[in-house]
Amino acid sequence: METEVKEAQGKIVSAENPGITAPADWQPVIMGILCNWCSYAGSDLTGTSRIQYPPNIRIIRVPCSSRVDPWFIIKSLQTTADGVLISGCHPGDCHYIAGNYYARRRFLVTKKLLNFIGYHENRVQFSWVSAAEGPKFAKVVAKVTEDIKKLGPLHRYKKENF
Amino acid sequence: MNKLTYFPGCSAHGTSEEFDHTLKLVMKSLDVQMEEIPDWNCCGATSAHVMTENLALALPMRNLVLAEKLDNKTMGIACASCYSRMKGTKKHLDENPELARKINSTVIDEGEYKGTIDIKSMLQYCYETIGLETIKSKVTKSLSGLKVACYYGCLLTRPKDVTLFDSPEYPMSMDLLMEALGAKAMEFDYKTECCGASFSISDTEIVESLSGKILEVAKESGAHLIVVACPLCQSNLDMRQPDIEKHTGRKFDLPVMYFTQLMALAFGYPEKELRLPKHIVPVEAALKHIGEAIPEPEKGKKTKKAVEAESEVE
Amino acid sequence: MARVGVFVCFCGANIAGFVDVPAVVQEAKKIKEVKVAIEYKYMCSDPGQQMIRDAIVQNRLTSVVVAACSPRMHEKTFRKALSDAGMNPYMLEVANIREHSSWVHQKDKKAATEKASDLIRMAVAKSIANEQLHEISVPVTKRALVIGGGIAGIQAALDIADARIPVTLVEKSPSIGGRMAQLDETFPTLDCSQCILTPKMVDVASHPYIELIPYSEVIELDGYVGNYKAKIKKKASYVDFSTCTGCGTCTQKCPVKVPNEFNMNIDKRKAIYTPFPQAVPNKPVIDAEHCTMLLKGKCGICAKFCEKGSINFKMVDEVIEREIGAVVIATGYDLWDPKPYEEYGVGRYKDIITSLEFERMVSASGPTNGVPVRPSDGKVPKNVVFIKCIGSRDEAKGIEYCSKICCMYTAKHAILLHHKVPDSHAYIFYMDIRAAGKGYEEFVKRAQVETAATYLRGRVSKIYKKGDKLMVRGEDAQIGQVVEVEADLVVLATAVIAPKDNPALARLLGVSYDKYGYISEAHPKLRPVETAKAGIFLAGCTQAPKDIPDTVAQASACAAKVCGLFAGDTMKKDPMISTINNEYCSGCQNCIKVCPYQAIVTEEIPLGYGSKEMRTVAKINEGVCQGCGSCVAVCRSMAINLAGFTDPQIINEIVAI
Amino acid sequence: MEYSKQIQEIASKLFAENKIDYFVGYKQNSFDDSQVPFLITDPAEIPKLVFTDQSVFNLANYLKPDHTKRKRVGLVVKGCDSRALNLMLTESQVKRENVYIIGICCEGVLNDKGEKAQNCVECVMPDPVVYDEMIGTPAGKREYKVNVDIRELATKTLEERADYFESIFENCIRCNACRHSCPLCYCAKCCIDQETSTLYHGANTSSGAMHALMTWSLHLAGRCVDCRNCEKACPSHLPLHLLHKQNESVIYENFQQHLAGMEKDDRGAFYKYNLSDPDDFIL
Amino acid sequence: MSVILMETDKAGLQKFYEEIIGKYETYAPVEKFGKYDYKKVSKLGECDPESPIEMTMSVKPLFFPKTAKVMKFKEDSAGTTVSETDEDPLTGQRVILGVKHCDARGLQVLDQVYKWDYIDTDYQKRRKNTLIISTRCDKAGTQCFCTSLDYDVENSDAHDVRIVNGLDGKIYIQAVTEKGEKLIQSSSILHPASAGAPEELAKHYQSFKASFRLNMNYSEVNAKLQKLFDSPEFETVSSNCISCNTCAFICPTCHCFKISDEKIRDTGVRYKSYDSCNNGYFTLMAGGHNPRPVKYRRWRQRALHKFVYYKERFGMNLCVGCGHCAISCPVNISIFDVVNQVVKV
Repeated sequence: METEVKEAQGKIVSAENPGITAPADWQPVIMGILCNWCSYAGSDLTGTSRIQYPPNIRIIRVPCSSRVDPWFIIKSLQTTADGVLISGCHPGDCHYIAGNYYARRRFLVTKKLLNFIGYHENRVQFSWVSAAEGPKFAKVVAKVTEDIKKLGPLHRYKKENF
Repeated sequence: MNKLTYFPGCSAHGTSEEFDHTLKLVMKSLDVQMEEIPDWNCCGATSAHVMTENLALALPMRNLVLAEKLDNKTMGIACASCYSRMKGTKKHLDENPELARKINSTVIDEGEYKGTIDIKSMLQYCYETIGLETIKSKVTKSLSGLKVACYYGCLLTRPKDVTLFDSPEYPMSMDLLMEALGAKAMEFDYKTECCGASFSISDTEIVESLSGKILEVAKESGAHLIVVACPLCQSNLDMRQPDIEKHTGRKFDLPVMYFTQLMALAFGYPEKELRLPKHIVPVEAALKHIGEAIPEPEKGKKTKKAVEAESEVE
Repeated sequence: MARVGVFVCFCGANIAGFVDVPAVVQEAKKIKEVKVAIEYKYMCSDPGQQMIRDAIVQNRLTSVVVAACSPRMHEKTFRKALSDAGMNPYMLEVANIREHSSWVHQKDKKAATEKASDLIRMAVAKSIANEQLHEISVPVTKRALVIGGGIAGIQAALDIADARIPVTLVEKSPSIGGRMAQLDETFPTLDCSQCILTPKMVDVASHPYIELIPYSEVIELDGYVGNYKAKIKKKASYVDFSTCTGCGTCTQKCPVKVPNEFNMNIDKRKAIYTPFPQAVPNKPVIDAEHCTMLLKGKCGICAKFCEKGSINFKMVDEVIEREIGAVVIATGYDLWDPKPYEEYGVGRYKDIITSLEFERMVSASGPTNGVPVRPSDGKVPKNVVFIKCIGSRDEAKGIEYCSKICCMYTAKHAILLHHKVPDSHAYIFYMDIRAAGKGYEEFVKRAQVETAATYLRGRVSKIYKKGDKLMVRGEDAQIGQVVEVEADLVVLATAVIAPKDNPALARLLGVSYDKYGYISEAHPKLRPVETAKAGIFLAGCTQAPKDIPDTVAQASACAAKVCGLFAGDTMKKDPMISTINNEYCSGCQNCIKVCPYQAIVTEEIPLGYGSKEMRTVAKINEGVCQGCGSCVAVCRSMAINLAGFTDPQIINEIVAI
Repeated sequence: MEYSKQIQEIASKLFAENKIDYFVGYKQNSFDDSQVPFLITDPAEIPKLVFTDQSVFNLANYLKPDHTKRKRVGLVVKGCDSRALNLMLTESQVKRENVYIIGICCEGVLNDKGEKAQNCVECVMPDPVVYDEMIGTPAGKREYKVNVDIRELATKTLEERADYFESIFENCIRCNACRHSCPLCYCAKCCIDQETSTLYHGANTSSGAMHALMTWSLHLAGRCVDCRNCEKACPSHLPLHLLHKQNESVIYENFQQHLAGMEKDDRGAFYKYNLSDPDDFIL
Repeated sequence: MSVILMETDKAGLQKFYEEIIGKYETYAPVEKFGKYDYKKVSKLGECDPESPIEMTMSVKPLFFPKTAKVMKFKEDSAGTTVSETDEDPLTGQRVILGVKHCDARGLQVLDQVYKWDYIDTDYQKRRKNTLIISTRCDKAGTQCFCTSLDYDVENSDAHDVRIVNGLDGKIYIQAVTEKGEKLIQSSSILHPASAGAPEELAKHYQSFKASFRLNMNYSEVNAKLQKLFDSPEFETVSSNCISCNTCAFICPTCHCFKISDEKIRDTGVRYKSYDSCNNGYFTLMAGGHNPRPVKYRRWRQRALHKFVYYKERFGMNLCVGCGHCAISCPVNISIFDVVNQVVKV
């Protein structure tokens, strides 16, 4: 299903839809929604330990991954973002006892549904990052950014660039 | 007419021939038809699983496949060791269907393993499937007066989650069976201790110390003889007894009999059917006790009822 | 019309070194709502905060965005600055351009700068949707409920009461005292348990701020921190405590004898009884399961002999209610039943007993007047074998964990045995000796040296009978050999386990418990005396096995927590919690199902404006809500919103990039 | 499947005993053999009640307050309808004592081409799961099969799927008939019409439709009972069941084979969790 | 009104269509998801001008699209600046094939409201530059009742050209306006109709008229309805309505719309999209008051607006009797039945 990215005359060709190309220096925007207690703290740790990662992610803070309504994801994909990363506490570590278990269910269904209607599965990704996993956060962001660069700019259902 | 797939195990055709024989007699009078698995092979015993795991699984597996072919619900196994191997293997295979398929396809041509058959030791079969009531009803010659120490060995009830039969540490099934035959089962703490098993050949000293201990405690319990359900135990306790006596300087003369022999006796088969000559420690003396009256336990320890009574008005 | 102020911090070179701050400020100025954008070296410094305060006043700002370090760092600082300037502190948004930009994109200044101004644009957009929030203050009922009258409960109750806070102490047995009352002497000092406990028990009874409700159980608890309502069932004692003098005649006359659970059923008590002589309250109760009067309607001797006529066979259970602000759980522990150790002949041999039975025997006030004897024949034992870790550290038969106290009390038992039966000898089979604690290691040494107890490292594989002796067969791992000890008495140090009704209690209190049935603490290290439910604390072995010093310490810690909770007339609470717009609420009540704190209830509201018909909608309990937002995401009709993280705020952030 | 007589009897009984204020059933259309929902308050109308394999519409829809004003209702339900009703009960939209349920053991209804409707062919539970009175003989639970269209779409490439769905969203006119015809869309005010979303999704553009339909299907994920009211109502004849069946299949295989509204008080899949839910898709 | 009558045969008609599609930007009924919609076509094969009545959605969207940009706006330090949208309402001339008489009439009715107080320039432009070729149905659909309303279907001037399949197998093409005249005269395929043509048309109309299931006395209904605002009957007729809005959205004459903004970062667009009076909170006011909270009131509004109010104001009945609503309605409520039941009681 997924075709590898072709570097055709200095252009990025979308793996999702070969019809779409972008300049080689194109930079995706990634919406990062992090839970306050684990992942946001983890991302802070990444900062304090000066671990470098690609600058494409824009981070939104929410109290818990269970606060994330699927339509935040749809919304992001329709407007400003080329990809979404949502991160919360590891199972069992939820600051609010079980929030991330409910979130996990919603995420799985949402991811599959988006993929079903034609979004590449890498457009929306999830991770568990604890407050201690600064390095992991950097790795995750790097991976997601890499994946989305391959996919090229998101074109479908985008609100037109006014 | 119950039908039962029967796996005798190698010793049944050799050292424990008396077990096999009396078992068949007993089952006949209990109206159970035993079908011996055609072309059965060695269960792998103690040697296979120290060599390679897959072989240790493949050998019993072939037997299981053959057993499933004779469509009986249950397979009865005489030898405790075979029983343990078979049941252990079945559990392992059922938990790892992938592995099962692999072994099945590679080395076993007799057919496909389904894991449908239910495995029981002969003791278990008598106790659970046939039931003590039925057995009682068949008794023509009560063994009253005979004091026995029931020795289960290490494999009949262990490991618990494999055998799923009786208590792993202090089983009572054989004791109850003996009581059903009229004999008196003595309180015997070493009923599940190790007898030394297959060191019987390789390192007799171990066997002597371990089996020695068992004999000692059995003697302590006041039993006339030891009842077993495992050929290897029998041979260790019986065959090694003279050496043990030599080394410890203690005299035990405790005959070691299979529970089926005593059942046969109780069911009224003549003594010659018991194949007594095969025993190293002579049995006849012990059997003389049959019919003796047993004096009540000296200071009768309070029964449960008595204790309750106390809490009532004095 | 929103008027936003943006304040960008250099954080020395931390931000300015990798982000082009002036450019960021210029970008910020372009945003419609931004009325002022300022940069400064250290925004968190006093002059920095002063700048913010001045700007707020001069530009009549409606919200403020500070672009600096992580909000987890200085959010509170800047909120303070806002409120000092007379602005609602929750109109602040922090753009995290240090941890999320300058520090992580040090090689690419351009990208870092772009990202920084994006983050600021997001923060501005969010701040526009911010609403003014006010700290919630919840009134508190200043009364504590202590469940369990063991040493933990007693200590907690006393400490709280000494702070002049009323306490209701609920004990399910007829007397307080708990397990400690059963003990003889206590390690490592060997001071008599009774001597140190009973004075405390008396204090409880006489304390003006403590209401002691013995022979009763908590059956219901609703409400939330500071405002709980507890239902307590007083079991019928058939004795009117108000008139009973505790003379004890009834007990003497009562003809019915029952195994005495206080003495581990070694001896007998009567059907009307006080558990032990020093019981508090020292009033008898009738054991309805054995009293022939209550069972068969015959007898009634006690009533005949009672001058006060305090005995009332008609008495029934009554339920009383108390309004309380906090709860301390101190239900203590139970002992594991060693039955699975069949190879030891447990249950078959009378001379195999548990430590607590031994404890009662050696207790001066015990059934055998302080002399250990063999249950089988009443002889005094010479060789006593103690076996540790019975059920503890044993996945196969018992539980995985270490019961913590067995090493110490077994050492104690060795010493006590030596005191009571000088010519006796103690053999102790152990896996490890865990004697971490003040004076503990020394105490064990004392057992080994003074009393010459034989410590054998290894498990016991078998106990069998030889004559009237018990042959204990085990391994001495140090010499790598099988040893056999001929014992008169075998004492099993059985595992400490959670009381069997802990889970039920936990459920009715709404707190969580672990797989063993112990009540779970909120955080194993940082919140060890709190449960996840605000206002409910835990002390002693109800959390995990503990010795007396630890238990008492934790009990006092609970007391401190409770006092802290009750310090003011109201509790302050973060206002970032869920709010419900019941015009949109369709009452599907799924929010209630996902709320981890039972913070959502239902209420009836008119169907329409002025309508008589009612409909059911959800209602947030401000006192309980912790603001996780689970309910917000499951609310299909968007009737619920989370103050500080509302849908408009987050959507604004998303579209602002 | 022809139960008109029984239903008429029950209806008249209920009115006679004054058990209900409304009776909701089906009536024959004057111009062809199709049927329409039929709300009665007057027993005189009872003879018009019919029930055949043309009784397609899910009547649970009429338990929304707008129609029967929270009065006592007698209601005819098929298997799928009863599951929807079950959820409405669980989500306390209907008081059990206010509704008298006539459960039909459904043998499947016809689509407008006159053949057995797809959802009836794939139906897992033709019998009513909640009822006061049952008509017909229960056929029992059937094995769950993933919808044929889903299976077929899964074989298509990502791009083909994307194009297909884009054409769906383009042809959506956002009349919201799907929503209004769904018995489980009972919200006082739908989130799609609330400021928070209209501010960004008010327009009938394809992206607006995509947002609306996706949000809708996610709100019905683990709740949709596949009665296909939405599809029948859609004036653009869009294959709306695709979104729901997709979610249903994912939920079924990942969350302990959950199917909406099967048991009493069984909440939707998103309102409970299991420690062993799949975790592998998370980094 | 000029009337030029031409005739041809089946093949000729096909050629005629192809000719038009070749010459002009052409729209015609195209099938999608088993339902017809007017779409741009580049060759005859793609479309079906003879599309059956039951399946068609009205021609309205081509003039009043389901959503349209109203304006653009930008917000920055300078404040909010508004600008025209870049989209052109219509590029050049266009022709629509296979329009039904009722649909065409619908446009005539719509014109009134669009040239009333505010002149919708986009709409006007689209109307001016569109030439409508309508096809007279041979027989009525189950829900049709165009013939029993306040306009003369046979001599309607709502279209520029109309096509009638004569019973004699000939196909008559009639220009009704100058625009139409030019078009058919420029065509090489058609040739003037024979003398008997008018009678053929009349005959065809008779058979067409005879095929109607639904007939009513319009003037009587209209007169009665005016006094029936408080009729309880509205409650019964609307009892099984599920307020799904379908009827309004697909109606050739419904013209309610809502306004919505969509904004990203600092720029945004204002949209105008369909809305419907069946919608529960269509009339919900800021204060929370809702004059039409229950569906029967909404239905009353719909019925009276269609059959009374609009007539009063613009002299035309807002309902053109196309029956689309009844067909698309999930519970088959027909406005015909509604008004007739109400007046009956």
